[in-house]
Amino acid sequence: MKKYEYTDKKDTRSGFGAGIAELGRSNPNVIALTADLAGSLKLETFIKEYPERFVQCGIAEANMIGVSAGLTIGGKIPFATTFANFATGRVYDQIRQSVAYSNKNVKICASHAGLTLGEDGATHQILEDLGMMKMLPNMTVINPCDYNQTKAATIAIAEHDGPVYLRFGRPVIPVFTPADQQFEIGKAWHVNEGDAVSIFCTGHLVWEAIKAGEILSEQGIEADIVNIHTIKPLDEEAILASVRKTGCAVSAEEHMLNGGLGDSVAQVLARHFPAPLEYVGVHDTFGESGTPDQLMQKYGLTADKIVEQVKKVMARK
Amino acid sequence: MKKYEYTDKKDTRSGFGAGIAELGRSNPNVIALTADLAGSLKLETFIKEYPERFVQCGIAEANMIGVSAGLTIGGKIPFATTFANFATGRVYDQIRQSVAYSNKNVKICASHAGLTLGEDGATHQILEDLGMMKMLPNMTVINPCDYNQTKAATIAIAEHDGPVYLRFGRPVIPVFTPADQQFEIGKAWHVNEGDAVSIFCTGHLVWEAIKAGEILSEQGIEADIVNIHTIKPLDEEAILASVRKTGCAVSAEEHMLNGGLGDSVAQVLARHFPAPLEYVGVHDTFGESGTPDQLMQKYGLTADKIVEQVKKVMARK
Amino acid sequence: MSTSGFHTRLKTDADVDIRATYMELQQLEGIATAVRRDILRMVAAVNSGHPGGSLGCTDFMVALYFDIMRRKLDGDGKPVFDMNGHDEDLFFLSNGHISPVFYSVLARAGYFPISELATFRKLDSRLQGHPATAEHIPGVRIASGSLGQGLSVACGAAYAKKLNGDDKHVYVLMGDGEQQEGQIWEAAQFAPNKKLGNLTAIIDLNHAQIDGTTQNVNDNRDLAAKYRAFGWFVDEMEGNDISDVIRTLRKSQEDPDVPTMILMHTEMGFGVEYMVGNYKWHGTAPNADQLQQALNGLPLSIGVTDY
Amino acid sequence: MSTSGFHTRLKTDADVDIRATYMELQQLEGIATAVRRDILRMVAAVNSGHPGGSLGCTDFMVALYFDIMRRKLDGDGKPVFDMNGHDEDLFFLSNGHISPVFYSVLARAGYFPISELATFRKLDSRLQGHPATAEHIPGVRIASGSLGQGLSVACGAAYAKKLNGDDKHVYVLMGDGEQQEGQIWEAAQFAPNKKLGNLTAIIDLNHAQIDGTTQNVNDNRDLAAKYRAFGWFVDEMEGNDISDVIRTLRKSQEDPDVPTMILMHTEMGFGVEYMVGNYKWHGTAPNADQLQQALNGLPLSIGVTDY
Ligand SMILES: Cc1ncc(C[n+]2csc(CCOP(=O)(O)OP(=O)(O)O)c2C)c(N)n1
Ligand SMILES: Cc1ncc(C[n+]2csc(CCOP(=O)(O)OP(=O)(O)O)c2C)c(N)n1
Ligand SMILES: [Mg+2]
Ligand SMILES: [Mg+2]
Repeated sequence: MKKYEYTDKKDTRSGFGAGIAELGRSNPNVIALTADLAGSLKLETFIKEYPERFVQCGIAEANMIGVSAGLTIGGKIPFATTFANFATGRVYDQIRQSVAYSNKNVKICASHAGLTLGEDGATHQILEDLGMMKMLPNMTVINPCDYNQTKAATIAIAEHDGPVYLRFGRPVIPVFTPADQQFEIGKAWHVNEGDAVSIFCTGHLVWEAIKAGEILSEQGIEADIVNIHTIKPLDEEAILASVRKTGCAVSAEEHMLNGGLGDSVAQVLARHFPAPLEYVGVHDTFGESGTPDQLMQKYGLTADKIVEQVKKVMARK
Repeated sequence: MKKYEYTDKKDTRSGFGAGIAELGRSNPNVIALTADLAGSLKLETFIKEYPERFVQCGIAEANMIGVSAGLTIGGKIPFATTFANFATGRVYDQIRQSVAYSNKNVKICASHAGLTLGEDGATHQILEDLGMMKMLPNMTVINPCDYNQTKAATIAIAEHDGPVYLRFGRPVIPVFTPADQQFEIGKAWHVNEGDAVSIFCTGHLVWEAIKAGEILSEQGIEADIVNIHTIKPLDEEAILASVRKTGCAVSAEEHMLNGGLGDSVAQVLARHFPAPLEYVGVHDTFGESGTPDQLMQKYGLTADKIVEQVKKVMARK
Repeated sequence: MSTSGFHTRLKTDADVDIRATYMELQQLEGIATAVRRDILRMVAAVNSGHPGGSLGCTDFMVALYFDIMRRKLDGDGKPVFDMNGHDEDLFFLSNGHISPVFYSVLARAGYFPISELATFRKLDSRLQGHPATAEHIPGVRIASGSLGQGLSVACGAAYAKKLNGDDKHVYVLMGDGEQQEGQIWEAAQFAPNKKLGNLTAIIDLNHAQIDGTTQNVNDNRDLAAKYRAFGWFVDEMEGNDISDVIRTLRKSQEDPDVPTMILMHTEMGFGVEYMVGNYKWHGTAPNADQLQQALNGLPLSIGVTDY
Repeated sequence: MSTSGFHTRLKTDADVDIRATYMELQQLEGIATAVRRDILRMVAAVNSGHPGGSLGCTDFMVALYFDIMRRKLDGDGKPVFDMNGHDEDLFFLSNGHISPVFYSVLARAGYFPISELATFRKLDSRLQGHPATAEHIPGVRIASGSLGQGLSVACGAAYAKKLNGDDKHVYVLMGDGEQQEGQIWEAAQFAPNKKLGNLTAIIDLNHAQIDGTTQNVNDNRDLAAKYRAFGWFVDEMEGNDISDVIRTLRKSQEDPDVPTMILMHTEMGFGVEYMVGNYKWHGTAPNADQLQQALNGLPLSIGVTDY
């Protein structure tokens, strides 16, 4: 197993904040919008440096999406930010018509995705956002795995012409990808070479997958670990190449099983190379209050659970 | 191939209208709500007979969902009706919190689903509603195939305690299921016994699957045709039993590939019995204006397309 | 960015003498009649679409595109369309179901061939049932059809103009039933708070929606009082009187930082006797006989032809 | 359906002499202090949650549950909870983030053990970060947390009461920042149109939301004028004065077919000197020192204990 280390722990949303601050400096068309969550979205630096390019929309997410669509018509690149639930489920139809179908250059940037927002509980813990956004034609869907990848993705999507959904989170987690990385939309990152099993992981679960890979490696099982940071367009080639080699796979994500990365992988396999797949994700249940760690444990979003599923799926080869 | 005939052609939404009219008579707690689409939802009879149990909400779908949730607290069984897009994407967060998470006895009844609403075009042609609704814990998701099945489903969901999404459509299509059927939520209907290939079909595609089955049967290919009218809870046993017998499957639905019935089948297969699967559905594109028939042709939602996919998937066995 | 070839427009605080456009008024009315004929023939041809609101908004749309808006034109007076619309007035149709009048006016203003109106709502057409950008039809900048979204989009476009130092104006048309959508009121709060004085919104106050009169379905009550409470400058006009539309739209708002909401009194189906004021014509196409009867009542002016 | 054991409530058109409850007022204030202590200790214990709005709404919530609402009680005066709430007054919390005050008041009104407050926001608790029915906590009838939905739910419950011939009342509390959500204005249109005179909505007018003052973030302007234009009877009260809350809520509305909207003037963080009026305390928990300082300023009355 390739060695991954971290010196620092940071929240991915701060990677977004750093990225958009940099974009503020480099791209005068970038506009940041929020719906009464500027602090939670780490927009402070951007706002301080470019107050005239910050649009505070108040608690009115639907309007924020429409305003964003309208801003593109004046050549702007709006980054519409709020919590992931209010950035997707609250405004799906608005995104669908005014952004995706109209193919507007809006970047929907969503923090506090998944269980790991913690104590606020289920009303805020959206586990369906990736599923929703990946159903939209024209939409690019990205779920980065640490601070550096999030920052790089933030900068990359400003260059991409078209609607993007970028999802990140609240807890501090290890920073293990390079600070100077280029982010290539749609190109999976090969975390580790192996031939025993494929592990397709995204977001906060990538670090768990790495830890799982280490545990497995010690047991003589070398996992092929692939970080699917771009849920859509999906790097089908990377998925197929890996499973053709390993013959079985585990998906790992902080998302509902239905509609998540696992289902995207299942579709590719069913259509091209049927193989056993086990899921790590949330099984058709709402979340609840608790600390991020407690919730990841309780809902089985851990390295140990990935290891367990690897054993299970390898037995099915 | 078992013989199916039809004498009549009707729209499934009229099956809903007939069902809710019957419920009006049999269940005094049933309330019908709409958002300025009483006629399109075929509520005329209900309204005429029980005007005091009809709540016209105007063009305010989010409020309609909240009002419905509130009505359950007074012991009512609200049937909230509108077009499928405005019944799901427009109000996802409201359904999520006030209905699904709160586990309220609300029936969300949605017409004009899919491409077959025809000329209105993509803004109205939701192909993501099943995907959205099946991600919600506590939600039952049903997509009946003809007038009679829709009517029976409408009556059945009033007896089920909990949130339901019932999806139907606008075009007139063959009526081929019995008028006196009982509708059992979650229990797939075995349309035809066969061992060459499984065809899992839902909604408007069931009749197409039957026609495909006839074409195939003439060529000596006997398809196992299973109508998955209940997308959630999914009849996993029926799916597995069929594919264990046939070794390959085709899914057929008026829905986006991502998030639809096909993905539900792919998940079951990947987790329990990997096998080749081909999809009939819409491939990551919005719809457009046209007649229902033209659109079904153009987007490949036809018996011929099912036959083509059967050939393809059988070659992969 | 070329700034040549604008359709000029008088903009003044003083009351405008409408007689100055008297001759033009007749021409505008001729165009309006042609547009009404287009609408009727378009929806009849596919037995689908929304004639009622389209006919009611015809005079407004003609006045807007042929008199009010400062649009980019090439040397031959043909409109030049680019998505950004820098340095020209913009229009958004929020109540997308009245696409027939939008398409007809765009075609007659030269954005695309008038003959293309014959493809309305047909397979592979650029003229989708509800306006869409996916088919790259010139003149359309956003999809609409799902109600309640257009005012927000117009706010965004107006905001961008202010950021860009672009002094042109943004117009948006909405339905009165559409006022029941919550998103409208989010935008209603946004526009005055962001001082979008370069935004004029118009409500098609025809008192009709799908299931009946607006009063019966979900009474809008006093929309003027509502918008005033939200911080708008509120005006009214007779939407089926071209000269009143022009007079009203030419007036500048009183405060350059305050957006304007105009309650436009119209009749659903205006111009077709058997349709006037009847909500049943919201989304029903006339049959062949009804079409003929309607066209008979709408004779073309000399020099104006059907598509 | 048992109708025994209602907490009685005076309801009259005449101005109510508040002195009649003078002794009770002291008791209510004692409870309010205990509730404030609960709130502070609950959020401090998990270093998360929303003290500011909770403290500001404490007096209102105490008045509502201990004086105003006709709630179902058993022979021992203990509340009986069933989801339907037939024949009793109902309360909905739309701004679910102020769950601490809701939970504390429910516990102190006897819906569940006061000791359970110690589980707030912890794993496996019935006291979720935002109110939820999934854990079957008595007193909670709907989940909230995603803003803007509670007024609609309250409308539905009030509508059901009318259908059921149930003459009891429905109350709902909302935030002032929450007024920016479009769904609120959909419900604002619905309630008067459906003549929901059995509905009283209260806005926590503390002029604060997450990113700053409501005026700076997205000015609500004149909410009274807005709701009047939407058809409501609008009243005001001092939310941090229990007697004014009781006096205002006891007044019947003028027209039995018209819903009532009460603008409740409060201060965010009321009762804790260093928090008062500061939006920064919307969702920040006090640290140990701050907690102690706050508790020192809120001495318990004799006979009232902490959880
Ligand atoms: C969000 C949404 N809900 C419902 C509809 C269905 N619908 C189309 S037009 C219409 C009535 C609109 O009324 P109004 O705005 O007054 O337009 P008019 O009938 O006067 O043309 C409705 C309910 C829709 N298009 N979008
Ligand atoms: C739909 C939605 N958008 C955003 C949020 C995040 N949020 C929680 S509380 C809050 C501010 C609420 O302001 P207000 O209603 O004035 O409550 P107060 O701060 O006064 O307690 C926001 C934006 C949310 N919970 N729901
Ligand atoms: Mg109207
Ligand atoms: Mg507030």
